[in-house]
Amino acid sequence: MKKLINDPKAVVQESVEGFGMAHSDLVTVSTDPAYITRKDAPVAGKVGLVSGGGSGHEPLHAGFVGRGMLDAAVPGAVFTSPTPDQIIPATLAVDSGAGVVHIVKNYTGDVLNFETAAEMAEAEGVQVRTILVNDDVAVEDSLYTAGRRGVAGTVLVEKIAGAAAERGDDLDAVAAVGGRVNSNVRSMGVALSACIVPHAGQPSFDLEDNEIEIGIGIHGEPGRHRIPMEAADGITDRLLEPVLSDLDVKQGENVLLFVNGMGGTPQSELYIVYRRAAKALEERGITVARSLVGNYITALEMQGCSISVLRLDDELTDLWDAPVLTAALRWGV
Amino acid sequence: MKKLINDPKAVVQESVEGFGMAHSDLVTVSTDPAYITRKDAPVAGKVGLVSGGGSGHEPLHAGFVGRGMLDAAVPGAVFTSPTPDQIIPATLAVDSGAGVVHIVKNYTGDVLNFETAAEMAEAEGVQVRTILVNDDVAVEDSLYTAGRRGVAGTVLVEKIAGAAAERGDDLDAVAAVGGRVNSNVRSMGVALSACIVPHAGQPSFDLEDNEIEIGIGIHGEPGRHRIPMEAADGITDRLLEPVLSDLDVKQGENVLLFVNGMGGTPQSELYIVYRRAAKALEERGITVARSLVGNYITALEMQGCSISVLRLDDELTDLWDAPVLTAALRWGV
Amino acid sequence: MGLDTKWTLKWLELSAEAMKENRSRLIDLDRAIGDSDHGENMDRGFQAAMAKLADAPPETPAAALKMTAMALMSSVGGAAGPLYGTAFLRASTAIGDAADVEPSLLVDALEAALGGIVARGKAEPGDKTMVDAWTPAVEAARKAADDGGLPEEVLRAAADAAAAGAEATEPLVARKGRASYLGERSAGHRDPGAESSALILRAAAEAAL
Amino acid sequence: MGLDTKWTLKWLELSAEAMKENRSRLIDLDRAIGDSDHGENMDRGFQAAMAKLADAPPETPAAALKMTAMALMSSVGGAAGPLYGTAFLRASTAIGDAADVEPSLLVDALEAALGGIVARGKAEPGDKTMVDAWTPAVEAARKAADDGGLPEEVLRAAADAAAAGAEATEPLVARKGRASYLGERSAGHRDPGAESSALILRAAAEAAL
Ligand SMILES: Nc1ncnc2c1ncn2[C@@H]1O[C@H](COP(=O)(O)OP(=O)(O)O)[C@@H](O)[C@H]1O
Ligand SMILES: Nc1ncnc2c1ncn2[C@@H]1O[C@H](COP(=O)(O)OP(=O)(O)O)[C@@H](O)[C@H]1O
Ligand SMILES: [Mg+2]
Ligand SMILES: [Mg+2]
Ligand SMILES: [Mg+2]
Ligand SMILES: [Mg+2]
Repeated sequence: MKKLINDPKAVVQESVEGFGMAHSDLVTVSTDPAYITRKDAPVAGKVGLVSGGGSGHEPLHAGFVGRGMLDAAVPGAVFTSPTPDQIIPATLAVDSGAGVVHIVKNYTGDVLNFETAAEMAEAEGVQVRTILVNDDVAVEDSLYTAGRRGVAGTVLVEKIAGAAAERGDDLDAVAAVGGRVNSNVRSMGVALSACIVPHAGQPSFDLEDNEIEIGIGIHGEPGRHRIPMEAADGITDRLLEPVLSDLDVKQGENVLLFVNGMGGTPQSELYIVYRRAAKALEERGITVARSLVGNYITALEMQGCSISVLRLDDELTDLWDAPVLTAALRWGV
Repeated sequence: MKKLINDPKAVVQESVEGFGMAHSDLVTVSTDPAYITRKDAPVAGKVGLVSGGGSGHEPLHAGFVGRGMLDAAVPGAVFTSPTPDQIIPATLAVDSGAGVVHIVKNYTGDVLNFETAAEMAEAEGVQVRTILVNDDVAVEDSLYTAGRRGVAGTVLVEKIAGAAAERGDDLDAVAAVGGRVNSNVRSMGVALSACIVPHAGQPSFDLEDNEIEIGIGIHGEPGRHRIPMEAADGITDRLLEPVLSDLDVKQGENVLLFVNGMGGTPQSELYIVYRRAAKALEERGITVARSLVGNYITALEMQGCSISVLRLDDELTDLWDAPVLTAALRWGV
Repeated sequence: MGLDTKWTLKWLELSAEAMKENRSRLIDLDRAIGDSDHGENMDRGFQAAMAKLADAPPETPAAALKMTAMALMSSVGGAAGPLYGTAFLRASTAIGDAADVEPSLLVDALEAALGGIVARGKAEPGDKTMVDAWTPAVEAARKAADDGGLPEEVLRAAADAAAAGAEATEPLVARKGRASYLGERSAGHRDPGAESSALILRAAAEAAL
Repeated sequence: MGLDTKWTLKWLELSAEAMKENRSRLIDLDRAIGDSDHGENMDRGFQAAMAKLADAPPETPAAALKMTAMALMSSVGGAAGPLYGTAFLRASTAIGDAADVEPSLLVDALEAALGGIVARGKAEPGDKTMVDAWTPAVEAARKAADDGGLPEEVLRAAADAAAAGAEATEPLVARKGRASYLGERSAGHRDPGAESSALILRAAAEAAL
């Protein structure tokens, strides 16, 4: 295992510390317990937004703390959801009295830890609402499973719910907007290589030189199935098809197209995927009104990408366009 | 070779096309010959800034086209400098009459192609100045070598010279500011893995599982020497030391600290490196007044990073802080 | 041997040792059908519990279990943290202020632990989770206690059944937790949480010897 | 055989074939001490030249060489593009409007090509660049011409000397171009540009057979 790390057990702490030093204009970092808050938190009268999850998905979530997006991020160990004793103080720290929304990716661990934290924070007098993100169409949603995973759609939920909070929406309204983003976004991913979790020290799965994993999550776990390597256009079609059919986008609708890198894929390749996906949407008469291309929610140094499509209406578009000032996403300010 | 590409020969064209589609609000893309211009180019009365070089370093250079930075980017084949027949029309397209500055990384190929293009553009009546970037302390600068390479410092030159052009500096002044950035920045890089050039189809060099390359460039070429793998802090010290001693930064001075990812290294690791470097600077009484951490000038999916230190004065700091609106760098607007 | 505070502390200590020793094995199990962290999580959690217990040595079995529950909850993370946290908390509550845990109370405590896991995680037997270790363990313990078994016999029955239950998760297709995302591909691998549960129950039995 | 337009076109065609055939070999040479693109660059460049020549067949040797120069300049990129572009351009100028290239004119053209490379790249013999193929080639050609050699003999002498010169770059430490960044580590590998130069001069000799 070759990684730019010191002690594998100190990866999250040191990295968060470095993040805090590099972005001291935007955030404040608490290292024990670990959480990152917006420099000016709590913002008077504003609903607070807290998200979190395992580390290894950077820039998610700390990179999205700041004006117009998250008020706090709570990083767990690598690929391990954070614990209530981190989530609770983060929640208290960003509550201005207007309540706090938890944005939680739908994994058993994240759900249980945030659930516990929400209960305890409410016991301390903070009103909490939870937006559960579950946009991954690779996973079937049924009564007999843990349901769909939350993947790249999380970034869009954080941005848009963050803009709603920033414009002054109340607690239920912010939660509702976030829920609306979640209902209107679907994602699917592919891995060309595995990643190495620092404490594990070896690749999360083994792939032959000519194989790829379709339907992966963001934790280095194997995907739904393995197929022989193909050209980018073919892979793009394989990801886009289930996204579009599940979301049931209609001709004439506006969408946001998000091609997300898993961390180890060059940007040039993400744009090749974007090109095909955008053309495929155009051919169906769907308008790509907004786009996002880059490494926003990663699986360490995994090679691969995911494609997300978000159905837009005027309100979601306005909230997307609203100013955001964070380490990883900024415009309009 | 597993890459999200179609025909290896079409990588640059398709990727640039995708880039143009995703950022049609910021740029205009010409595909034959390939170059990217700022949407509103030429900007009346403003000096034009053109940079370019081999592809594979994304977001450099196309990602830096826009307000406050480059007016045009000229992408060559992967790791191959562009040709005059691309550079010339790009230069003509962004000249408003105020002249054009070429920002050229010091590689024989880039120098020769830009030199030819500058000559021809001048024959067409465009005044051209060239800023040669050569910040890499891994390479000795002597009469008997090709001189130092241009690496990560290029991003800083482009940002700061871009701001100077945007505020209305004339041709010689913009070239002078860019030259001043170049004289005040030094960089050094490390590779933990090689990268695969699409048309070559195999890793650019072979490294054992416990070896790293110190003093690499950005083209997947081997470095100056190979050492056994170490912890991040030790590697950071190895990169920072020659940078600081060559730049001769003094106690009390202000610097910009830039930790740049080579493409395949997770952000969390870059922040671990940043943490150590920032502490080391502090310990020497040097103030890290500005910072930049991320994948800004890459070598495809190579794992590794570089550290750059730029000595700041008030003017350079102001120009760094000035608004920039490009695909890969934006603030203040 | 009576199941007193000393036994409880010994149990927790042996559990911590087992997590350290089996750290990479549990990571490997999780690597196959999950995200490679279960061994790391459990090891970190039980180290934290050990540190807490050393800091403020508890006076009763219930107090020891409650401190462990809190330590696990605040340091394991992931799915296992809240599940084990709840399990130990409920076991602690079931034991109340008893200084010595009689076989029938022991069975109640194990049942309460299982109940906590199910309440939080909503898994059923056969879903390929830690529930598949705890369910047969509770049954076997109850049978042993009903048959008048000694505390160590009841614990051994529970440990043996948990081990068998963990092994029996191998052919199953996961329907809960992260492994469920793999669908059919999850079959053929043992569930890491069931395995760590079996190790913890084995530690309980060994502590009573 | 006279070195006429037909010969020139044949030379360029054989050069293009050689670049295609040796594409991966040149990439491998460049991989060792450079950035893995020389074979790709040369292949792309000569394909572009072939396309241009087919589009508008030139009438004189100089016209063919000039078109090739322009095609290389605008499609090879990197260091090799301007260097070969200048080389072919200067050779074309040296030949002027001659329909048939006599040995002494041939030597002048080769010397002009080398002069162009040196003017642009400022490399000296021994710097481990294409200059190390062209320098002995020009010398050998001049000697063969002075000795009254036939055109094909002069070309063979140039090709043989270029091949030997390319091989002789192996032990050298590079002082120009990208390989120079490797310092001592560049020793032990053949220079890719010297090798492609040798291939081009070999093609010239073969075209005259
Ligand atoms: N809903 C659930 N009910 C019971 N046990 C569960 C449930 N979900 C997961 N588990 C258990 O948790 C284990 C995984 O724990 P761990 O790897 O630490 O957390 P994570 O899955 O969050 O990475 C699984 O092997 C399984 O035994
Ligand atoms: N200054 C120079 N003078 C002469 N030849 C040079 C010089 N610099 C580089 N070369 C030649 O160019 C070759 C490399 O070409 P190529 O790989 O196509 O370009 P790049 O080095 O830009 O990737 C080298 O092998 C060398 O022969
Ligand atoms: Mg986990
Ligand atoms: Mg090159
Ligand atoms: Mg796990
Ligand atoms: Mg090369």
